[in-house]
Amino acid sequence: MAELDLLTSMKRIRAVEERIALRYGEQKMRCPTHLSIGQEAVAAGVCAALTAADLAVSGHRAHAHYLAKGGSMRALVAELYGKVDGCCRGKGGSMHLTDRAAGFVGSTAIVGGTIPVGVGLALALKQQRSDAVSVVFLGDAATETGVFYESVNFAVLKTLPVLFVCENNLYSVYSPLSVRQPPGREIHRVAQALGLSAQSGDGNDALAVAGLASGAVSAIRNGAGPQFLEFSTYRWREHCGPNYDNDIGYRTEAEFEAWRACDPIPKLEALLDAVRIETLNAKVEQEVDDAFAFAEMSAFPPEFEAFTDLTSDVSGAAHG
Amino acid sequence: MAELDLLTSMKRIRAVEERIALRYGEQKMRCPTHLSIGQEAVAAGVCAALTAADLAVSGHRAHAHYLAKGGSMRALVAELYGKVDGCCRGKGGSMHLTDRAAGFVGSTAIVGGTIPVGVGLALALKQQRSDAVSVVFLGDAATETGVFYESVNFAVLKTLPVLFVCENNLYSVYSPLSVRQPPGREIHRVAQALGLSAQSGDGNDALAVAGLASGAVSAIRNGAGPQFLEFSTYRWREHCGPNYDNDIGYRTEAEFEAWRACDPIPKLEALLDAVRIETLNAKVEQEVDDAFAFAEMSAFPPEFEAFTDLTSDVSGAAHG
Amino acid sequence: MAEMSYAEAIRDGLATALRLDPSVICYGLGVTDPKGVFGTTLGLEAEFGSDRVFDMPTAENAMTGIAIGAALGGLRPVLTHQRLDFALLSMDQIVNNAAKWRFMFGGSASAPLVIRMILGRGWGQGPTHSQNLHAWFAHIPGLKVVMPTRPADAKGLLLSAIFGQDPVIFLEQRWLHNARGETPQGDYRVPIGPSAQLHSGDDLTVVSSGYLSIEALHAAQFLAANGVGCDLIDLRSLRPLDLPAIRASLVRTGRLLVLDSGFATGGIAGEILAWASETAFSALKVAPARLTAPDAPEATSPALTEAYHVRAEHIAARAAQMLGVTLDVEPLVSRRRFAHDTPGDWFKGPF
Amino acid sequence: MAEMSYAEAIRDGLATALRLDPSVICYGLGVTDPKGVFGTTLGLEAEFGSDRVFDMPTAENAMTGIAIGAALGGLRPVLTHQRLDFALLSMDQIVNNAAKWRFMFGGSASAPLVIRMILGRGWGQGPTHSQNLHAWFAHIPGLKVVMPTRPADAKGLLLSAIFGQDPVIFLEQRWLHNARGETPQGDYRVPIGPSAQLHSGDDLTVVSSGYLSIEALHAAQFLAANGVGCDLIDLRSLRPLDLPAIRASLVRTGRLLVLDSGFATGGIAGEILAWASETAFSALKVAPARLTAPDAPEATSPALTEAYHVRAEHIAARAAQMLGVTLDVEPLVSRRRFAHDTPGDWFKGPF
Ligand SMILES: Cc1ncc(C[n+]2csc(CCOP(=O)(O)OP(=O)(O)O)c2C)c(N)n1
Ligand SMILES: Cc1ncc(C[n+]2csc(CCOP(=O)(O)OP(=O)(O)O)c2C)c(N)n1
Ligand SMILES: [Mg+2]
Ligand SMILES: [Mg+2]
Repeated sequence: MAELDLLTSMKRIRAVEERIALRYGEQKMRCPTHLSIGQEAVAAGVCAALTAADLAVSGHRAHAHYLAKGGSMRALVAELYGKVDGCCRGKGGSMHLTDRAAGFVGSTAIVGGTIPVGVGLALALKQQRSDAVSVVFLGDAATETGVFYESVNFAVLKTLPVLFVCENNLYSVYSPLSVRQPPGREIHRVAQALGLSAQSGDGNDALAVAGLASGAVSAIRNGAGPQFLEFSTYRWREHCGPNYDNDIGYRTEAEFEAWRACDPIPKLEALLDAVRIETLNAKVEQEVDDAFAFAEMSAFPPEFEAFTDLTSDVSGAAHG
Repeated sequence: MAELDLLTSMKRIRAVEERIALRYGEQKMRCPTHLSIGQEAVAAGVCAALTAADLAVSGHRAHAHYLAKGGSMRALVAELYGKVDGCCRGKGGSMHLTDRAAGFVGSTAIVGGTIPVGVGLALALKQQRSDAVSVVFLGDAATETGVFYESVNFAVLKTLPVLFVCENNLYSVYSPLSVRQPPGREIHRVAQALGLSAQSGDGNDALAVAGLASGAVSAIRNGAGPQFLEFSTYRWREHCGPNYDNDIGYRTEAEFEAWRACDPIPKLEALLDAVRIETLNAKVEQEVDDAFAFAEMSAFPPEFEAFTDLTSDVSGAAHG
Repeated sequence: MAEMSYAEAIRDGLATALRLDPSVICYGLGVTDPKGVFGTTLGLEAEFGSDRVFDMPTAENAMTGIAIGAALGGLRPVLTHQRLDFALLSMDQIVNNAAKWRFMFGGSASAPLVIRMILGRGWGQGPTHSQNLHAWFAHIPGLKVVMPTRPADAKGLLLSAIFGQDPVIFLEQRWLHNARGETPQGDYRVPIGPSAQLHSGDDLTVVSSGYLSIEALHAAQFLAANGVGCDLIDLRSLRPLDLPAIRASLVRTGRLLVLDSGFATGGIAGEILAWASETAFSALKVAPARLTAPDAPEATSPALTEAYHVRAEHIAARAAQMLGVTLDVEPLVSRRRFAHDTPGDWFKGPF
Repeated sequence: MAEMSYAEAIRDGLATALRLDPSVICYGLGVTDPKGVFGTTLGLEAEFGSDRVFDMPTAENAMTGIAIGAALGGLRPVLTHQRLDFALLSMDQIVNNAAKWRFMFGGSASAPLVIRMILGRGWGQGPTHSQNLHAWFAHIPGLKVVMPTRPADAKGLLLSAIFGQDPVIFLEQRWLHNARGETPQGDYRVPIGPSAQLHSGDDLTVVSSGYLSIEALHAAQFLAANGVGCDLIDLRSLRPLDLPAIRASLVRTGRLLVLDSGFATGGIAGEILAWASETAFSALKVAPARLTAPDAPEATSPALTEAYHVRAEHIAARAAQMLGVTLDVEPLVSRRRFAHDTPGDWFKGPF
């Protein structure tokens, strides 16, 4: 049942991130961490249209995409703890997530950096005559980077099976759109002018997202070429870290409250009966408990791993 | 009289480049050289709308822009000869032209490389409350570079006094648009979607170019913000070097002949009386003779200049 | 003189420049936001206006080219990147345009601009928020590259960079932002090129830069207390290098140890060793040595950064080894009072 | 074995790879055009189809990221840049993604791809079409960097690069494209890492790479004829460096001269000198030396390139000086039969 799956997906993201926020102050998760709380509907809705054979990439704010795509929660939390059972054995941290079994190829920390990677994955899929698609999750600021335009041009030129999903949450760090993009800019219209099929939607409505995404994914599978979806949404907490920061001056409490009223989770809960939600909540809390227990129990990687995985045949040594 | 000025400007470009082509085989001009023959109307028409206070930058195919903007012909030819009286004292060659007195700030050899430079000049003009404009000459391939989009976004965001002039000559080196941009792409429409005021025109009609350019320049001076003009045109000779190359397979003789029939020079000559044209021809030939004589007579730069002009206080030495 | 932090000294330098010359502009991601780039740009927009101090789109390459154009047009731009790693997007503009403008146009113009880059370290910065790629910039003719250690030098070098005639890469290690020191007020300039001597001694020449100079100073003081005398040369400028100062010290001590926060292979430490062995071979009493970051990116997990960085104890131990003396460097370890992946107790993340 | 030019050897390597494995793809500006990137890709599109061999937009950064994605997706991409200088636009993708993918994802995946870069020289290539920035790539953990001299090595290293598991920067100096040599047919591979010894002698170790190895060979032969014996080590790979081979030679000769076509400061020659002085100090009979490009871009005018490049006569003269012998190197100059700014009579421009 689609609603329940979407709700489950969103709740898993919300619950693990709330727990991260709660426990971040313990100083055991020692890496920059960008939470998606408030934005879960996009990840959940888009990934509902995908199978594990489809591929995805993302950026610095990737927990939601990784989880919704099927990435292991245990490996996520362990990665934040810098443990050897983390999805990158502790080498990558929050901004570098990967779960190839789930089709989540990777997220990286340079804004725009995975956009061409996602297009390259689509090139490989096309060459291999796969009917899988590649999904590129990106933020509004990523549409300011040159590499976005270069990548889109090539995707359109070669009719590649790639879906660009832009979460427009109005901010890049503490910078509103007004200091970065011209007034009146509509990102999906720019995408359209570049030759993408583009649409926009409510990023806080998981069903609406899922609807647009499944349309776009079908179109791609039918050979219609690359698609672009822009979703308006809002991040609740600070850009990086666990706290609320509506008081520091770059946005207003009123704006935040207006967006919080659009919380995608109650919107979907309203369509389901209370008992099922209770059961779900319990299951999700348990999964989160388990993931944190797993992460805490996991060992740190051995010191020498700081110098491995450089190339296929070389390990470095400390202090050259 | 506008027609005569435009014709003069085009003929100077044509004549000096024909002479370069003629003498290139002597192996005295030892640098990669990209001729604009066939495309003169854009340079002439745009620069007719400018004064020496306005600034311009260009790329690898810059002779026309440099000359039309008022750059010294002697310094151009001397630069091709690698002489000390060249506009870069022999350090830059054909792809690096500058004449600050004429407002031609510089051309460089990396595709797209001067686009942000031109926008930065416009930023300076705006800060200085100048009513001059900055003009960026670029080719169709330059609109594939990420830096183009990044630069345009900033120009639009800050309402900068910059005019982008795109000469769409259908090719990048030997690569037609079809292997680089999606079918149906209209570059000026992409520009428009980015927030530029954009128009397109016949790049082989100097009067038409001048008309569009003077409209765009006035709009900028009136504070309307950055403008974009796309001109369709055609390069007659090989991408780099003096020869015709319609035989090597990337374009057809028929295509070339169709474009040669649109030669912008006779089109304008038809509006003027034959005697004036004769006089003009003679004057231009003489200027070209003089420029080549000057270049031949000029000395080579002394050897140590290979190691100067690095920073304000450092000269290098041979063989570190 | 005023006691201030490195971040405050930079802010003071920027404010001084903006006040002195209306052609100075200052921009970069977050320059006008509530955090003000680790405090280094706080309040500047309010004081100097949003025409001169502004945020920017995430477009590092174009924004660098725009700084070049602005400089050619008569402005004096200061562009700031919150991490050096982001500036990799702008290497074309830095190397092909900024560094070469003066040369390739035959000296007829130059692009005086300052690009501030902050270098992350520790606390999960990880592979792409911690790169110390100063060797890259130092390899490029036409650039100047500075990496100040002390607040006063940060301010003084910044003002020299802003009002000079050249493109300058200004490197700030994140771990230095809270370091405090006496800093001259007003238009204080430190010339780009000369090094600073932070400690004196006749047994060994230690060459260092940036945060490593602080580790080196601890080591030098510890060594001095144990009867070993070090010259400690804080380079300040990585291009040009103050080779005369190194030579003067080296001919006296005969022993050279060079520290470098960058990757080992092809780093600046190697350059100095090469130069010394080439031009001062007979002065060398023992093999010259270097202590650098390993040939690996910095990982995120705290378990993987402990053995990664060069610290005072490694420097002291290597110095002792070069002198053939036995020395227990454990006190340098045990006196440290905060987690190895932070610059001090004040640092609690998240970045 | 077949006698072929360096360009033909590369074309042969590409064709061999494309034939062996359907996952190999090959793209870059001009790859399918009538000139075929100096002949190195001629006819490949016709033989292997435009899905596998294709031109691209002028978008170096994205096209590098696309190669990375394609590699992660199971293809084996070969991306070609007609000049290294253009690749500066893609340093973010090369360094932040390709080089680090394996490391930052804990070894779970890697991006095996080959980026060919052609290095220009002479005949007016000028400041931005002639950069030898191999030291940059060699500084980056996670990359392999090769710079073959001989056609056979070009082919063999290319095949190893394409079928290896790592991102490889494959550097081709334009002046080598017409050099000819015996080249094995079929799937011939040269491992990435080991150097090649091009000349043997006991008096001096000369370390070189790329086109400079050809100049060095002239010098070594001239020196041999004059009673001076040189080992000439052609590195082939700049990361990793074949330090064992250099050490083995150096302990025998006691004299080290390293050549480098890159800028002096912070170059690979310096790295080798540093390593030698650090780890083989006692083997050094005299100060080690390097001959490199100067710390300046290459200018366009032929009058300004004559004194710029290291040539056989400089190498021989420096070698003689290191051995304290007097030697007239003039014959090395006078026997040269073509303009100093061309690789041979065949070269008439325009690029
Ligand atoms: C190239 C680059 N420049 C700057 C940064 C610093 N940075 C990290 S996240 C971020 C904001 C990106 O905003 P957006 O794409 O809208 O995503 P959001 O954080 O809103 O989810 C920035 C600028 C970076 N990581 N990479
Ligand atoms: C970044 C970069 N990539 C590739 C090149 C090689 N190149 C030189 S000129 C050129 C063609 C540019 O085409 P266009 O912009 O349409 O200008 P045109 O030559 O047609 O005038 C190319 C690709 C370069 N100089 N810079
Ligand atoms: Mg955002
Ligand atoms: Mg063109």
